[in-house]
Amino acid sequence: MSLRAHVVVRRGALLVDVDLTVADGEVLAVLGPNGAGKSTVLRVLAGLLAPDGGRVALDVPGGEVVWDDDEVHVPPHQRPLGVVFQDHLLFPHLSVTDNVAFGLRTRGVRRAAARTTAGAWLDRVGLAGLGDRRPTQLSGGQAQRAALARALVGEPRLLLLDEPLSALDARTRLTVRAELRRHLAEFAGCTVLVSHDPVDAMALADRVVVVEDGVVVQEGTPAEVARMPRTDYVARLVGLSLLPGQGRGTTVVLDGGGVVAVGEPAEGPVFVAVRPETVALYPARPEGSPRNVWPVRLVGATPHGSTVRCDLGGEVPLTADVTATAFAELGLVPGSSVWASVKASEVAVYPR
Amino acid sequence: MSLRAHVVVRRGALLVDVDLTVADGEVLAVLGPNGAGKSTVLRVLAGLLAPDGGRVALDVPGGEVVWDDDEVHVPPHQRPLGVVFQDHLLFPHLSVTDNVAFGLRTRGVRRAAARTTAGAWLDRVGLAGLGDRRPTQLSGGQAQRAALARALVGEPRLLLLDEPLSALDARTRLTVRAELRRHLAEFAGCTVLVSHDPVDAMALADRVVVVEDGVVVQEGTPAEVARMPRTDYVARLVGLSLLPGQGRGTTVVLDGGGVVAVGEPAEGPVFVAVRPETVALYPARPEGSPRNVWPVRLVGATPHGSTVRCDLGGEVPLTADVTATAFAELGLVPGSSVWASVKASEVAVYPR
Amino acid sequence: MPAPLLVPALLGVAFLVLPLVGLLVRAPWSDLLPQLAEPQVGQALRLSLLSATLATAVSLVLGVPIAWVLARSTLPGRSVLRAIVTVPLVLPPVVGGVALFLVLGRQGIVGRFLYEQFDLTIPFTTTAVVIAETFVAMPFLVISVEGALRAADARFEDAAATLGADRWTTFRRVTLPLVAPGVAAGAVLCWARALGEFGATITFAGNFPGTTQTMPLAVYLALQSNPEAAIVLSLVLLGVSLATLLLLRDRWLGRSGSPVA
Amino acid sequence: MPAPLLVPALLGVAFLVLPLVGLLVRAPWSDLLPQLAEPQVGQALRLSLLSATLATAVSLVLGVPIAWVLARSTLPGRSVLRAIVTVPLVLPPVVGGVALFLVLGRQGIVGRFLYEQFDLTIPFTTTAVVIAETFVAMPFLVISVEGALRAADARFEDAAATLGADRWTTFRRVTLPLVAPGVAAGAVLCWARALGEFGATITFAGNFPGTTQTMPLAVYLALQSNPEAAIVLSLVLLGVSLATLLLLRDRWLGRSGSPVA
Amino acid sequence: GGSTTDAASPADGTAAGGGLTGTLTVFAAASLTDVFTDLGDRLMADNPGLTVTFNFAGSSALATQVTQGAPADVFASANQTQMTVVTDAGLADGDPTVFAENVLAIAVPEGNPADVTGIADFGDADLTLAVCAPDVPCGAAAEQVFEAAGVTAQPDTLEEDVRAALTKVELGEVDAALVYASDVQSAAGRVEGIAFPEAEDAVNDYPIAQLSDAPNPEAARAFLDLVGSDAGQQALTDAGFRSPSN
Ligand SMILES: Nc1ncnc2c1ncn2[C@@H]1O[C@H](COP(=O)(O)OP(=O)(O)OP(=O)(O)O)[C@@H](O)[C@H]1O
Ligand SMILES: Nc1ncnc2c1ncn2[C@@H]1O[C@H](COP(=O)(O)OP(=O)(O)OP(=O)(O)O)[C@@H](O)[C@H]1O
Ligand SMILES: [Mg+2]
Ligand SMILES: [Mg+2]
Repeated sequence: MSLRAHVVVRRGALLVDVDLTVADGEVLAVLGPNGAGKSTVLRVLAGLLAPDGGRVALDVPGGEVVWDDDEVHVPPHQRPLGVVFQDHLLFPHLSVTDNVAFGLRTRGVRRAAARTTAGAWLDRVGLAGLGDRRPTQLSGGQAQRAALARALVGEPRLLLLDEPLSALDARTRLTVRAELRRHLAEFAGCTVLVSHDPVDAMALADRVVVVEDGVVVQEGTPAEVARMPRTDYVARLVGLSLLPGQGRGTTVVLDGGGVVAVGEPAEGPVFVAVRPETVALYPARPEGSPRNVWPVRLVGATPHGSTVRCDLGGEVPLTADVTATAFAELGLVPGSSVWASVKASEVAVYPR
Repeated sequence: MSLRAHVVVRRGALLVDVDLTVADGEVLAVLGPNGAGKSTVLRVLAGLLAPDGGRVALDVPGGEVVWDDDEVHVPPHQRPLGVVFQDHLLFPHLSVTDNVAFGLRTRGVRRAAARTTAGAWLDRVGLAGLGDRRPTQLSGGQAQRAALARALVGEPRLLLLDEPLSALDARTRLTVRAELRRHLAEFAGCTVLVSHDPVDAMALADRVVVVEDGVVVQEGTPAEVARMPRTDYVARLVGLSLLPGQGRGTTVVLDGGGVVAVGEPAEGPVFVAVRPETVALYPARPEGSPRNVWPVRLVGATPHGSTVRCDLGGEVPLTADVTATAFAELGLVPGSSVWASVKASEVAVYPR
Repeated sequence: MPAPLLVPALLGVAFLVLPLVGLLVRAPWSDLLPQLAEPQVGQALRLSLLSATLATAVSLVLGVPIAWVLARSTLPGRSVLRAIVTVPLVLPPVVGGVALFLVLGRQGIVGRFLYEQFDLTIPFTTTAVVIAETFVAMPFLVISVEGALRAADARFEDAAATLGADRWTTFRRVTLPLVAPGVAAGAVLCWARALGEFGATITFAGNFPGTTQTMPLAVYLALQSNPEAAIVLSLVLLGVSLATLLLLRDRWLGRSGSPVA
Repeated sequence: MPAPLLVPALLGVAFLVLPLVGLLVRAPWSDLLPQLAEPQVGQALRLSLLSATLATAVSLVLGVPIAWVLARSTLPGRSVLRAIVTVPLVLPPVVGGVALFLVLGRQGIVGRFLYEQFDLTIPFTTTAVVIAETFVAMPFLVISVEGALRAADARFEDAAATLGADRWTTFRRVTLPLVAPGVAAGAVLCWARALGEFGATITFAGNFPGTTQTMPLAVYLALQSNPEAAIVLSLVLLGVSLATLLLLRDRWLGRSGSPVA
Repeated sequence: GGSTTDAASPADGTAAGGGLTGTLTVFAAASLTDVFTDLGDRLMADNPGLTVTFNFAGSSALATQVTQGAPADVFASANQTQMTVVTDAGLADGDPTVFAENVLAIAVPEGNPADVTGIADFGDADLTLAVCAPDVPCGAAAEQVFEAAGVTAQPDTLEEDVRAALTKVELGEVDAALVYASDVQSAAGRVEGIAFPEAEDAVNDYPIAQLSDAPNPEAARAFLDLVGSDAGQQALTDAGFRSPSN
């Protein structure tokens, strides 16, 4: 383990209290809704905000360096950091090369050498030949690459990224995400990435920490979090319906009423997760194998590529993906009553 | 047809020349990359920017009102408009209610009546009880709803939305998108929606216009555009590989070299579109039914939920989605050579 | 805090504050405090505050629109206009007073008309004090407000236009509230400059106790016979303006919340 | 353009410009143009430009750090400091000159030391002119630059810190270039005010042709004997400063590109 | 000068009868502030219906104001030049009269630290010296004095008015200044005065005139008389002025 941080800090009405550890070479994603305190944690790690409590320390060969605790607060410019900010924040008065060279110049590298190194980094991030431009003359994707080069050029021990892709358009985001993945894989230090986009977290991170209202609500690999969400926020993000309940063998009694048959026996407080594409809709109560059949009401419907995502209300609130054809044949309008069915084997169940 | 616009305007190096028609009750999405000129078109429609040429006119009972042509330029405050801006732009010095009432007040409605109407709209968009707050005390989603209420309260003939969802986090975006869909369905006038997110366009629009570099490159229903993209930009957005070529019966000779067997015969200049999930990868040349088998090189790979998206280079550049297990079994690293195959019946072909 | 900034900042503050301290120390308070109770002092102080406030009000009414034209219109020759508005700062105030006579005096371009048609004379009245102070102080307001307007986000004005507001309504209901802190800062500069105005006032308005004798004029007269009284009077003026500025800041600037303070 | 803005703007411009026009019309150019060729006029003009420029330079060196402390530091009592920095605006300039004597004069707190230890006297030298002008003009710079600093995006400074820049490096290489237009505007105000300075200069520096007689002093003296010559001299001063401002704007302000202009 | 031309009023300027009413506006040189304020109070005491207001400023500013149509009854100038501006404009009612004289004196800081003894010391380049600028009356007088005494003056500053020169002496910032005797008198206790014989070569006259547009000519005449009366002359003498020699 290389970065160990326990961050306690109050921001207005929000008390942030988050524990993080990141190993060398590991990419940790901090995922959470707007206002959860993600950027606040990042600012504390960067030294831009002094925490109200806790401790931030970095392992180094032969010991550890404390960055923040009750006595110590190392200012940002003395931390071996690289930060990529959401709006990239390239200095508008400097050329792209000088932006990238900035971190070297502040650390005493001579101008010519710094520019040479900066040029090499621009090549690496695919900006060869654009070094003389001003940041305003770059596209969003190019600016984000330049910001990455600027953060990495000083060979930091810790790389912090705050929503590095959110200012990009959908197309550019695909490209830059793939590039970023490559660069993060090559980076030897610890990386903390803040995002509210699960796709970023899934694509880029080795481990995910979900923060809501200033506290960690879930932690695990991207696959674990995607498969077994523990809060409604995460469940909606990854497109699952999450139903808390009490396991009674192969049935679960939901906290909101209703009973779900599950494939694997479970006891005690559990979560039930249902994937929308496994939910089938019928105009009348279907006869057949599925043990789970519930009457529901259509609350809303949104087309989604060739399928329609249906929000369903009732004892067992669900989301269902049905093909546009099926949706049309069912003649569904908001308020329609239908029957929803899911195979017990398709229902995931895991302890709360 | 209700709004007919031919917008010609120069912005720096970019010449925008776009033709749009929108019927009453219709939602038109203008989709395009950053800097394509989308916002410029919207500003012209709103009257905030005088075009350099063309004509903007609105059908009204018994004739048409010209907003812009060589002689006329109706200023924005005389157009029956509602605009939702990307950053919502709620007035920071007014309460939420006063923001929503603003458009009524400017049109001469008395204060008390305007506030009552504004309150009713706040109810409709789910902000009942928040009317006394300042905009800074709203979350992103709430602010966007307030901006929508502000735009709709004056009962405009034309509703313009510029990236209405792009400032929202992924979770809030889902909710607000569904709500927006409901409100747009109820809105009787013309709607023009600008976005760079295909999901917004697919979910909200009746028709899509794709703008690149100031000109319209494709037009159609969301489903048509998603199924038969005509530019690389759109193809990547909807997750297809697009290959231009010349049809020779059931084979297509690609412009970049390589031959693709297709299910339906085609002649002359055509596009070939391949869905990533239909591409299978093999360590060695497979024997069997697929007529399309090409040697390719792995350029990059990005995990995507439970699958891995592989960018493939070679004579026939493709994208393939394979399961994480398969990816691991193939032992792929960037630069690996593999064989890609697609069934001819899975390849879409349509004229250029 | 970095020494290369802190050291010159301290030097600068010392440079600005030490002379004031010198005045405070030198002033023979015990002898002179009774003098301050004299009605003339109160009169001059009241007149100073009144006329500086009126001059600020006039500057707001005339200067904010000028700033708006400079910042928002697309008139050609705006940079020349801006330079011309800056230039009265350079005019020696006494010459400014003479120039005001040329326009508003009884033989002046406008003044002659006012005199002959309405039997109105402007010089040597409290109105003349306000005019002289406005002439000298308004440029500060214009330049500050123009800066604030340029810094303000013009997209809010676009939003107002799409909500049916014409440019005047937009200005009144959106632009002005948004740049209120900048206008306030400009008004403070303008008020302070008007409060200290001497040369144009004594020339154009004369030095009549009760109607045109402001504190700086009283200080000038006191300097003729009793320099130490003059110092005390100046300090009274400083004290009152300091108190006003601090009070205003709390009451008025404080509300709109500067980012750091 | 809305009339409720255009009308007061026109009125305001007329109010500021008409007196200048009055001066222009009134000046007996043909008689007086030869006088302008006199070496004394050139000398006074050179000295004015030199000392105003030096005063602006000193104000930049001392005033920008003060503005930075006001805008960025978390010192308590900053609002009092800000008011104190504003207050010298209100001080009648003659009293300002007296105050400078109390600190830097032969008998002053600091001046006595300089005189006795180094046989240095400041009053009656060109240095004294620069000091007097700095004292009067620096507050304008401080207040303008503080406004610009507050309006600037402090996140760029965060970015610089994460790139290893301490606060001084950040200030020098990021903050200052970012607020350059605001600093330039403040410097223009400061320069114009210094160029027009009269009261503090004549009190603290005296009036000696070639070393301390600036244009406003020459104008004032000319007013005593030949008022029309005084008007012409003022107009020369105005013309030179107008030309300088326009030149600077094109050369220097123009580069950083104001949003509308 | 010395006496009023149209001797319409009784002597001793006590404005007998006390029947003057209205407002009397006197424009007077700033150096007359204390004396004239005192005389104005006396006139008001004798005429309960009368209000006397003063506009004290530099003589040139006053002359400009009068020519610009200021509503003044009386103009008292500190020199003939500025009075001439008014008379040339035809604004004086009758000829101005000289009501006081002033001669130059050397002012030194208390204790005379530089041991200045006479006018010859103004040729000493090592001393810090203030003299009025030639454009203003005291400067013109100083030039005459230096010529008469055969001194090549070495001033450090050419002051734009006497008061500014005197302030520098009061603060101890110059070793000596050439000012008027009345100024030395007004700063008694803060400066010391040294009289010198050559001063008689440059006597400065203070003229006073009633203005032709005077709104209150009776009161103006009464004020002129008061200034010329024994009581008025005594007040001026107490303030360091001299009665007109003729
Ligand atoms: N300077 C500040 N002072 C007080 N409160 C603040 C400050 N900055 C942010 N906050 C508040 O702290 C909370 C957490 O903010 P933070 O920026 O860390 O959230 P976030 O998780 O990064 O959200 P987002 O996804 O919107 O960036 C929010 O409620 C915010 O309003
Ligand atoms: N005021 C302006 N003057 C000159 N050029 C401008 C101006 N505003 C925008 N442009 C340029 O016009 C082009 C089109 O801009 P526009 O904002 O319409 O793009 P967009 O499609 O809305 O992009 P985005 O998705 O980034 O909002 C861009 O190249 C932009 O740099
Ligand atoms: Mg954040
Ligand atoms: Mg846009």
